[in-house]
Amino acid sequence: MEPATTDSHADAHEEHHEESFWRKYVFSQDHKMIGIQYGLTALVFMLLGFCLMLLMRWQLAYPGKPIPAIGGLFGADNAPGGIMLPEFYNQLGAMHGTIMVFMAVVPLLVGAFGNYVVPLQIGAPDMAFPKLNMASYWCFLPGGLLMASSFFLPGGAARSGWTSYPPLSVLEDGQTVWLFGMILLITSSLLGAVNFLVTIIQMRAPGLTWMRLPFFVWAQLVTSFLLLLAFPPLEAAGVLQLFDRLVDTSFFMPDGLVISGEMEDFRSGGGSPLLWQHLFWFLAHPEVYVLVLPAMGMVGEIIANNTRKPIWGYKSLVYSVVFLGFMSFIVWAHHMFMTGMGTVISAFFQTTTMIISIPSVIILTCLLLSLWGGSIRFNTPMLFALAFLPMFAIGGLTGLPLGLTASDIPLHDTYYVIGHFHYVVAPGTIFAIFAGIYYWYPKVTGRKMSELLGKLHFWPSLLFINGIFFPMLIQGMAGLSRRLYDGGLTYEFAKDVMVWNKMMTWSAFGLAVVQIFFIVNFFMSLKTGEKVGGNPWRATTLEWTDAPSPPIGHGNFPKIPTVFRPAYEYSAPGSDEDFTAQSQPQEA
Amino acid sequence: MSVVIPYNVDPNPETGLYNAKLGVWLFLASEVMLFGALFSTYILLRTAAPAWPTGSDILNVPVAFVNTLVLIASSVTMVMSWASLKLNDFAKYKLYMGITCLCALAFLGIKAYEYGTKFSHGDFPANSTFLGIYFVLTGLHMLHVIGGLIVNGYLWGPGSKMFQTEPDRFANRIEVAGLYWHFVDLVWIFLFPVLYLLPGAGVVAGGGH
Amino acid sequence: MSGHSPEEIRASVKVYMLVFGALAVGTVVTVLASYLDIPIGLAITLALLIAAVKASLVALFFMHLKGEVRTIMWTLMITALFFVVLIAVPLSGYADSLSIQWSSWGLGH
Amino acid sequence: MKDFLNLPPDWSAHGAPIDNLIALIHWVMLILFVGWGAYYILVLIKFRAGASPKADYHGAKGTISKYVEVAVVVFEVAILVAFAFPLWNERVAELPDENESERIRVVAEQFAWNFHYPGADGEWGRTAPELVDTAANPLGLDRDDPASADDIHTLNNLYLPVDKPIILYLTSKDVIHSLNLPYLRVKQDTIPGQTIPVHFVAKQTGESEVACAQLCGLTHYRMKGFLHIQSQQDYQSWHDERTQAAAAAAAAAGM
Ligand code: HEA
Ligand code: HEA
Ligand code: CUA
Ligand SMILES: [Cu+2]
Repeated sequence: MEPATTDSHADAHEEHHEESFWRKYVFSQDHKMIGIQYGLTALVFMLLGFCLMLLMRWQLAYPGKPIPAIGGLFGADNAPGGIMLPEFYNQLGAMHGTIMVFMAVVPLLVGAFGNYVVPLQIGAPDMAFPKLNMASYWCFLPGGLLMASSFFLPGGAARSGWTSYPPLSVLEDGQTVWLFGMILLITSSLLGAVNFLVTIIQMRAPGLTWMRLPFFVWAQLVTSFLLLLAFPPLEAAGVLQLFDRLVDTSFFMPDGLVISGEMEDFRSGGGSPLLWQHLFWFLAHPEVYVLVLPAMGMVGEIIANNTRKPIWGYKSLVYSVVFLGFMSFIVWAHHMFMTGMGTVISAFFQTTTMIISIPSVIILTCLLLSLWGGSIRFNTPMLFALAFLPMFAIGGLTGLPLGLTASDIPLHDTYYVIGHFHYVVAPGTIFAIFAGIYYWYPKVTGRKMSELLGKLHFWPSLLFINGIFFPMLIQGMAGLSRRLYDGGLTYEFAKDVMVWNKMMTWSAFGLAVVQIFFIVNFFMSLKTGEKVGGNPWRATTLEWTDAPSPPIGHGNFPKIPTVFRPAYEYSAPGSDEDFTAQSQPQEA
Repeated sequence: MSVVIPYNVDPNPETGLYNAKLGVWLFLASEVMLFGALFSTYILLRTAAPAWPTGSDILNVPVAFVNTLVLIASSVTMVMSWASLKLNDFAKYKLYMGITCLCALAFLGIKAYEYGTKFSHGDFPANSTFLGIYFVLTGLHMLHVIGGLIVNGYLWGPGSKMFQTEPDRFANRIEVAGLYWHFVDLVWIFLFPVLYLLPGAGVVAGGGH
Repeated sequence: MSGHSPEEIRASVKVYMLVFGALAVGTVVTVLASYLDIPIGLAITLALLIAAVKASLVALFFMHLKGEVRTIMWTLMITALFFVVLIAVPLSGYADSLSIQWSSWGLGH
Repeated sequence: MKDFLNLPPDWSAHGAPIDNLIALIHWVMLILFVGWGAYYILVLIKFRAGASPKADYHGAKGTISKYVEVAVVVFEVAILVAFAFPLWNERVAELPDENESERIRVVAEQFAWNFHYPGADGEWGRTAPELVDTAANPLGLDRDDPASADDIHTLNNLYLPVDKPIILYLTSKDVIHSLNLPYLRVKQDTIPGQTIPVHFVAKQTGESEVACAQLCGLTHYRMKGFLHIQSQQDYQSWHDERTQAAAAAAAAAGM
């Protein structure tokens, strides 16, 4: 595509032969192409997770009413006459959670942004193991497709919640496919984690010392560590659950089970349902920090860039992220407070849960203080990044009452929990992802996305998303349980908070509508977006200053840069420009 | 076009490691957690059970004893094959690596025999949590042996051509494959006593079903 | 690490042989020890102890962990820590719940 | 101070401290959020590019943030030690005297609640999984055990006396459920293979609901029971009546 000089024409021609379409776009080993593959695939999965949610929200607001317009499409097994059946609702819930966490957000944060940006930010020509990188995508894609296809397989999709607690999950349909899908997704993440760690530890450009790393790279480093050590136990647990399902072992099945009046006497019994919960949450708690650390990293990048000043307290940020990563391995049982936990273990986990909130407070404080003294540009990426702060604060703060056993009694398994974590993952992480897409779009395509459409996307999204999730906190406080097919209609005790459901659902539809601005913007800007130079945001980090936008093919940098400065030298005293590239030599 | 990845062959002066070596150690760390979860399962199931069988009452200790020696031997020949390469003795390398692969095959053969007798006696994973965890642990370990055998077989056969062109890189590959192989051995060193030798407790009810 | 001189390699070959011997002996000893008529706690400790020694030999000498670089040592130490946590917590959770009976049936006195 | 939370009515003796804890945390959350929020809005206005064309390389000085962080730490330590630990200890470690309490087995199943009262003898009859019959004997009660003669079984209706310590022994026949008594601030998973005690005192009579709080399958959403908290006299007469009826039925079956 790039006009080649006559001199290199022969070269280019040869390359062209070597890099067939398949090698270049499908089985690519270039981290940038793999990043794009991850990004597009995960966005499609996110759209799917989003659509499943819309169906659920319809049912919650109008229980028993036929789904309008498209209700007939789901077949008599799922929605006869367009009216959703409980088994279908449970499938939607389990798959919405699974898809959003494992097939949309993690692949976006790590697979897409991590892959594309990290090697560029550290001045590396590619990831350390390009083939492994390709393999990791090619585990992710079949894993994801398998999961998504489970709706169409006999038996349907998994329906025991994304948490898949046995004995239920061992008994219900759809779970086998879920387990195989998870094993593929986990393998993909493990391969990716090894790759990221080696790349970041080994391949930083000369002069790029640890304390000069962009904060985003630190976040990815810690994230990879979490994936590396937390995922294997879930893989093991998945294998055990497969055994329980397929060959009737009893790892999670206790003695004396009587299912619908029938004794399970073909099993030996003797297993422990709680064992699954330990192994699951040993992954899933670190996983929730996987969902937020890279998001914090992106927000940090964008805030530094758009305040035109260094991030405040870079070192505390780095130490906090590392500490957060470490602590996230020892808080998992706070999801199990209501399983009959004794005083000693619960005291331990309450304490660690309170401790882990401290680094989050420090990170948020640093990001907030970074705003002070800035010269703040309110472009679209910055708006999303700024919104992340108070939204994450609501999500994080609502984690505190859940983290104490006593106050968790009324709140556990209510919509308060749903509200808590959606505030961190949706207007938190998803907003950070949007910020990242708007910010790095010019890097990938050489064009900016439209600011007007961006703002039309941002403001209503912010409004609607709060319209969905804030009422959840109110409903949960009144005791409304989660995972209810009829939204709680059966019960009297939470009657008066049910009125919110319609408003929440219409907010969700509103949210869907305004995503159209994003989708249009995303595709249209490929053609019509304003063409920009290498460094449209006037940023300091290597991906902008030392590589063209879009970057040259495989290899990234015309010449591997050398780094002389910290990551965020904005408005440095004595400099004429309001930014100084990391690779700009210090004057003698 | 190919990109030159730094520290693919020579160690990074800062860390003292080449990429693949760090990579395989990280991978092994994740493997530790994988088997750790299964050991955790073993311990919890055993603690919670009113009775637990003595391994040797159910499993064949002499056969597993031989298998342990086979695997240990393969570990030694693996490290010897690496040492031979470092001494530039390609013939010896071929010999030792060949023995390593044969040992792996022998291990798998013996294991298959063990499984076969178990199944023909009607001892299936569903019969007890002991047999369940036995089959999961040894089965997963067996998959690791098979994986190692494939890699080592490749490095013994077609892969060894690299020694002519890039001897250092090839020696690295052997070192990395060796790290993995020793880990597989190391896991077995725990599996053997834990599954086959540890004394049980209480009276195990019934003859299986 | 990979820059071993031939002399060093030859010296370590001797070590490998010694380790091989030790591992073989260790295997025999574990099996023999399992026939000892000792209390169960002691028997388990002994078997795991021998396994730990054997495993350390493999790790230290075959895997060259002896004198390995800091990055790897740290990684392994953190992994070991989480390994212990992963085993200890489910177990102590089990021990901590004193008022719980481990059966669904037959609460009758 | 806690009305703004709109928690469900509290009919239990132990609920007030829990509600107060929730209220306390929410007040602190609110203060933090409003404080930081005010700062946030102020900063966005004050340092917008239009008003502040040149950024200050050094940025914020001063140590207020340190104090806030330390204050958060102190608050969390205090709340753990002063409230969280003792409250939970009281919940799980201080079971009331069995002889002075009303003791009831709760056996959850897909999708119903079985309540098993020991009857006049204060002892449950033996139960066993192989005896379970969905319609005739959902508890799997051994009719040959003399202790079972006067046992009361109710389906989806939990009768409790007011002002008396109550111990529920929770278990499940099949999957994990969770006993949720919102008005009594009780929530506890029922786990097959385990029997977990929960204790409380109801301090007010009334009718309310028993909910299942853990996804347990298709009709999880309808796994509802009814809670009847009665005066001690009413409860006693209900109990006597049911005991006699049970004993009579057992005698009739024995003939
Ligand atoms: C990204 C995801 C994410 C993050 C970051 C968190 C963060 C936290 N979570 Fe959350 N959590 C989930 C995702 C997440 N969680 C999910 C998915 C579930 C449910 C799973 C399921 O059951 O399906 C869950 C459930 C969950 C539970 C179990 C509840 C139950 O089932 O009963 C608990 C209990 O302790 C908990 C606690 C916490 C705590 C203490 C934090 C802390 O780390 C939070 C610390 C942060 C703060 C304290 C904010 C600090 C900021 C400020 C003070 C600044 C204010 C600034 C402004 C106003 C601008 N979470
Ligand atoms: C990362 C995780 C994540 C994310 C992002 C979301 C996002 C959302 N979730 Fe979900 N949710 C979960 C994880 C997540 N959720 C989990 C784990 C559960 C528990 C499941 C269980 O019970 O087991 C759950 C459960 C859950 C429930 C409760 C169901 C129940 O208990 O019965 C509800 C109810 O309203 C809900 C709603 C929403 C809404 C309105 C959003 C919205 O905020 C969505 C916002 C998203 C966007 C704004 C994205 C828009 C982008 C696109 C559409 C892409 C564009 C595409 C291209 C360019 C191609 N979620
Ligand atoms: Cu029973 Cu939900
Ligand atoms: Cu958590």
